[in-house]
Amino acid sequence: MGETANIRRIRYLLIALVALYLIGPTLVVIWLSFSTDEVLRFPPHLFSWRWYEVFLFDERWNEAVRRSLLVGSLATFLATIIGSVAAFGTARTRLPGKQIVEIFAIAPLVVPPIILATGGYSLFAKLDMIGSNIGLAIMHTVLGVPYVYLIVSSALARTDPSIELAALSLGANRWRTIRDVSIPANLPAIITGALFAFLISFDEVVVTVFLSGSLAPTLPVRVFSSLSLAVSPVVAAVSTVQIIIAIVLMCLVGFLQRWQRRWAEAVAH
Amino acid sequence: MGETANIRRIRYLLIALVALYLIGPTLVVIWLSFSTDEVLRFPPHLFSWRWYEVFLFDERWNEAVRRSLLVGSLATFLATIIGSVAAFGTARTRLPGKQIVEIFAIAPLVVPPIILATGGYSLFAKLDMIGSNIGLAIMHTVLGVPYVYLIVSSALARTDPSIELAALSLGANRWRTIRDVSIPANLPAIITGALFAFLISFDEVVVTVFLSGSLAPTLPVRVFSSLSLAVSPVVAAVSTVQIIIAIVLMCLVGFLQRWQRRWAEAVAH
Amino acid sequence: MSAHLGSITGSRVQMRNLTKEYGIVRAVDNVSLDIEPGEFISLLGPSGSGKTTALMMLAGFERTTSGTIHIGEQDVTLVPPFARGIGMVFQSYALFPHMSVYDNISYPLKLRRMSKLEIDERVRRAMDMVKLPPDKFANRLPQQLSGGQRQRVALVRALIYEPHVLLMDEPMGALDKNLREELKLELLSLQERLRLTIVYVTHDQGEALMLSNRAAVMRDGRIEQVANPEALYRRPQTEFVANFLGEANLVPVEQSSEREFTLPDGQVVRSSPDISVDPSQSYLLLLRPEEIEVCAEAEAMLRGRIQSTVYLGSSIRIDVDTPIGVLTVVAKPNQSRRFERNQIVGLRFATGDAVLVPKEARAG
Amino acid sequence: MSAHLGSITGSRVQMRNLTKEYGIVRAVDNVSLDIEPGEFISLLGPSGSGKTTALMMLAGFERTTSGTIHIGEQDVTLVPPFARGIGMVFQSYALFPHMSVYDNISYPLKLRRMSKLEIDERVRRAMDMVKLPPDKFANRLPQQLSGGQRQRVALVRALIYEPHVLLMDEPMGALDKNLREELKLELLSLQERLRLTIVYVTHDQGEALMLSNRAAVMRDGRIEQVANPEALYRRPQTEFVANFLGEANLVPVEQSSEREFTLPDGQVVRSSPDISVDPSQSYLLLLRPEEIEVCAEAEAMLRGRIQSTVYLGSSIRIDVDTPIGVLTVVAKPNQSRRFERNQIVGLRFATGDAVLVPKEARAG
Repeated sequence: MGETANIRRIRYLLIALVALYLIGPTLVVIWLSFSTDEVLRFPPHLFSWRWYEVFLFDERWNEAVRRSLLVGSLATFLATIIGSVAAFGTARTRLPGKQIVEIFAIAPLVVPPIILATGGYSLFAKLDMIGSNIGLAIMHTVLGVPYVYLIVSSALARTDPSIELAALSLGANRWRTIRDVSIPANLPAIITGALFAFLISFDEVVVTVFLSGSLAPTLPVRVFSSLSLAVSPVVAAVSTVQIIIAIVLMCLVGFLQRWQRRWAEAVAH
Repeated sequence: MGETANIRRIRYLLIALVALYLIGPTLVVIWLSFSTDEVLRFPPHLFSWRWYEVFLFDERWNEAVRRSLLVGSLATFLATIIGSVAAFGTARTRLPGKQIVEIFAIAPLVVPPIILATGGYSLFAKLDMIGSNIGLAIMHTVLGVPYVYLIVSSALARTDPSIELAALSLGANRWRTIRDVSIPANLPAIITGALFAFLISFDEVVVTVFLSGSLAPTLPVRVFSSLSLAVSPVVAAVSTVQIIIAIVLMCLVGFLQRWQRRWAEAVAH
Repeated sequence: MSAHLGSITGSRVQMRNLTKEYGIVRAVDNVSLDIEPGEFISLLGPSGSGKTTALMMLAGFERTTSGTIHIGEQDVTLVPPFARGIGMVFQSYALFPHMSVYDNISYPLKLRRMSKLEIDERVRRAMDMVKLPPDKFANRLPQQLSGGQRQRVALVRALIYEPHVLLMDEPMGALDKNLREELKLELLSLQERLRLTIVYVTHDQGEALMLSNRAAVMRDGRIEQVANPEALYRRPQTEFVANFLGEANLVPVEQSSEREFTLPDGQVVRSSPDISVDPSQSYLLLLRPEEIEVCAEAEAMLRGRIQSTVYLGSSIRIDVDTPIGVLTVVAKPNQSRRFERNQIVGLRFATGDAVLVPKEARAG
Repeated sequence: MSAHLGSITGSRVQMRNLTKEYGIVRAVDNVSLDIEPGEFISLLGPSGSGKTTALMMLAGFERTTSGTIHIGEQDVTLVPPFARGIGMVFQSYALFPHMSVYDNISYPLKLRRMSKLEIDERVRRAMDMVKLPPDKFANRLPQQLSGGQRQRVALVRALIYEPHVLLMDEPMGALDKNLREELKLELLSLQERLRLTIVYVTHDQGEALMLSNRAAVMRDGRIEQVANPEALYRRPQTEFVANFLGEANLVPVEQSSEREFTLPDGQVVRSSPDISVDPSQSYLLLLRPEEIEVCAEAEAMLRGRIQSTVYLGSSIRIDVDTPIGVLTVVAKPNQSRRFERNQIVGLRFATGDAVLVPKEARAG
């Protein structure tokens, strides 16, 4: 109110600088991916699609993509079920010990990944499951549960809790109430949670490094190892693909959230 | 309603199993840290404090702790300021382009860490800042901003927006309003955000591996390297210390959140 | 909502010694109430009086701690909500946000495995009845409706499967004033046609007086009085009921003979013969503001000084300081007569058939 | 709040051609209003009528698109809120959650660099005045107070630095009914003592009638009518004002001579001489429900059939279908006289000094 145009210009400049800083590293990666150089160096010589070709036609990269998708799907499936059930349990029932359920559901978010790596490695080494997709998916599930839990919980906090009572009063038994009302009325949030769980699995490095063993690693771990060894611009191309996937999923999330929020407006107040 | 005691017992058993699964790996690490064995193996022979002694008196571990604290403090300071300013900007002003600020502030949460590692490495290699504490702190700041932003934003959504107008009407200028009302009325959330930013920096591995260069690594990176080389139970001891720090910080967070929530109740209705 | 719904007649509902405890708190405390078939009964009380908890037990959403509930001939105390054959309208309306208006209304019929054809016919007819033409509204989502439209959808959805009891939990709470008046009249005419048994929870005494055949005034989990609106307003049995239903002047009186009571200024009023008086109890005389008339000083029973006047449009509220206490009087505004502060005015009221209310013992 | 605050007298407030546009929406459209020193004025209107936006511009929280604001002699149009010397009470009270009651109230004094001693004396006295004894309340946090107590703290905080204008944004909105009545009376007596200029925003016509010296009825960003409560209620100048302030029967009439108008049934009413009539305009006769009397058929001006009756406790609302339309009548309940549906009753009302309201042109 009353500030001059100059102050406003400086303010916008500052915002732009901070914004650039926050996404700068990402932009650098995208830039690098079109490099013509043989090694990763900054600033790159432009412009070529060659590293995308390498990524697309190299069998080792393809295998990494397949493994990422397989593990990611399994982990997403499990995390979505566990996280959603926990969210409904704490938001809609009167079980004692809700707070404890909440703590367990959020815990993996706070536990340092290096600890999950250490613990998971020790456990699965004993079970001879190092390198198994199942073992990896189980650990990724642990990482995904808190996201599903938090997203579904916050949607439930905004959804009218009496819609389930209404279904019961209209003659639906418990199972039909869950099937016809509880799940569909919160579907956008459940899908959002699932997308996050997938993204977590798809991006995770630390735990995966230890659990993938000698078998083909997932995509990000392959990037990680490539970086440690020969720093080839193909990792920039792979990373760019990962960024694009993340952006697409987040646009989907934005759409789903608007959908869920509009549903929440159906409540009288 | 009408279920028998048996069904309820089965339900509790299921909850307990899932809970154990979610925090199982963490418990394993704590268990391992008291091993008497020379190498990490499961189940361990118990009981000894020797690995804690190694951690406490080994200069290389001590150096890692110092570096973690230094980088963490710097990153926390920067992330708290940037995240809080962005949160206030989007929640309490009418600047156009709020949504864009929001997207930039949350972006680092969604960008795969491996990309931040690639981008950051390329950038800082050029600037000859690989191994510098400043460079590392800058990258950790990027990782911490979204947490501060989300936590402070959600507190602001619950705080009465008219308290700032009230301060202005009572005669406080803009600066005094920020100092006397905006900041203190949201202090618990700002501190919570800072704690999260610190924890993120204190736990981060992927980005740090690439940016710490040949100098002493931070604590989790040292654990990571130790695991890759000789798997000694000292890493379990270090991890246990990390877990304890995380738990203490989270208890603090729980306390701060209750505090902020009680303040939100001061709003009419 | 006629045609198919025309044949409904409500069931009898009986609550017997109903109690609900949460830990050490008794939300509902030994409530018994017989509701006649086709009766519109309100549970009226301030928040925390247990009215909503009682309704939740009727619906089956809350287990009873003790006591029984009968709907019709059946003991439903342990029957789950979906098998009680009730309809319910929630304060938030509880429309399914992911279903269109049509799907919301047809949901209970689908659960009852009706044919598509019959469902379609019924839903369309019902929507027409409540002035939501199917062509326009069938495919809308609840969030695309106004408050009043949502309320009507919720009502139709709760009635389309012809339940014999309709439970309503403050259904007007979220509507603005004009809409509320309109829907109250609609609800009255609906009930007149269908002769449903309606249990209506509200904290608004005006709503309860206007809508119900009888109202049960609740306080601290117990029923204070059950009666028709006029009896509640004119012959409350407790001080709480007298104060809760509209404004009340309560003047302390002393019993002088069996039916005669003395006011603080020595005047005598005769109690209504149908009120039985306990000699060990202190009583208060109830004077509703509109029962006191402002008159010329010569004709007055009482004189007093005006403490404050408040203009309310259709009436003027005057507080008059009299020898028997400060009395609130409601007078019609009148161009020729003005009321000013500190003016001395005369008051009079009928002294026969006085309504006496037992004085409440207060702690301290 | 006397002593130190005793000397306050309000400033004049003037709004001149005030307009606020948000994009293409005009929230406030060319509003001019002169508020006298010491006047209690309400901005009354439904939500979206621009009343809150107008208040926000007065407070300085919203920039004006065009027009000027004067407080006292000063043009404050471009003055930031903290330098306008106003007090404001928000709907949410806007107490600082991290400060005790004492710190909240003393904050404006601290900003004014008063000595600790003087602050302490003033705050304690002010707290005593609004019945919040400092011993008990000084160290409480806002969330430890009840709604009414919070409201009082907000009021004291806005008054302790003796602003000459007090702005209030629906300050009763969050309180329950009984508390509201009590605080309205407190506010009236406060204003009487301090002679503050008060601008009070509300959507509740009862509040506006009860509290204000004058009220400005707003609609779609414009002022429809500014007048004292009685004039607004009895002589509304537009159909909207007639309907917004209480219930209104509006009967179409035809002009037959300069001051005479014919009702649909042929009867003639004479308009009040202070109403100027535009011959090209259609008019409606305003009959407030309490101005119509139910009487014996012999004495009646009109006969009609009762459509519905609603018992409201202190009165009965009757809708009567008459040759001039359905009229709503409010009658006193009477033991000897009962009103039933379909009964034929006689009605009468005064035909002199009739209030006529221009009929609104409606689109479509």
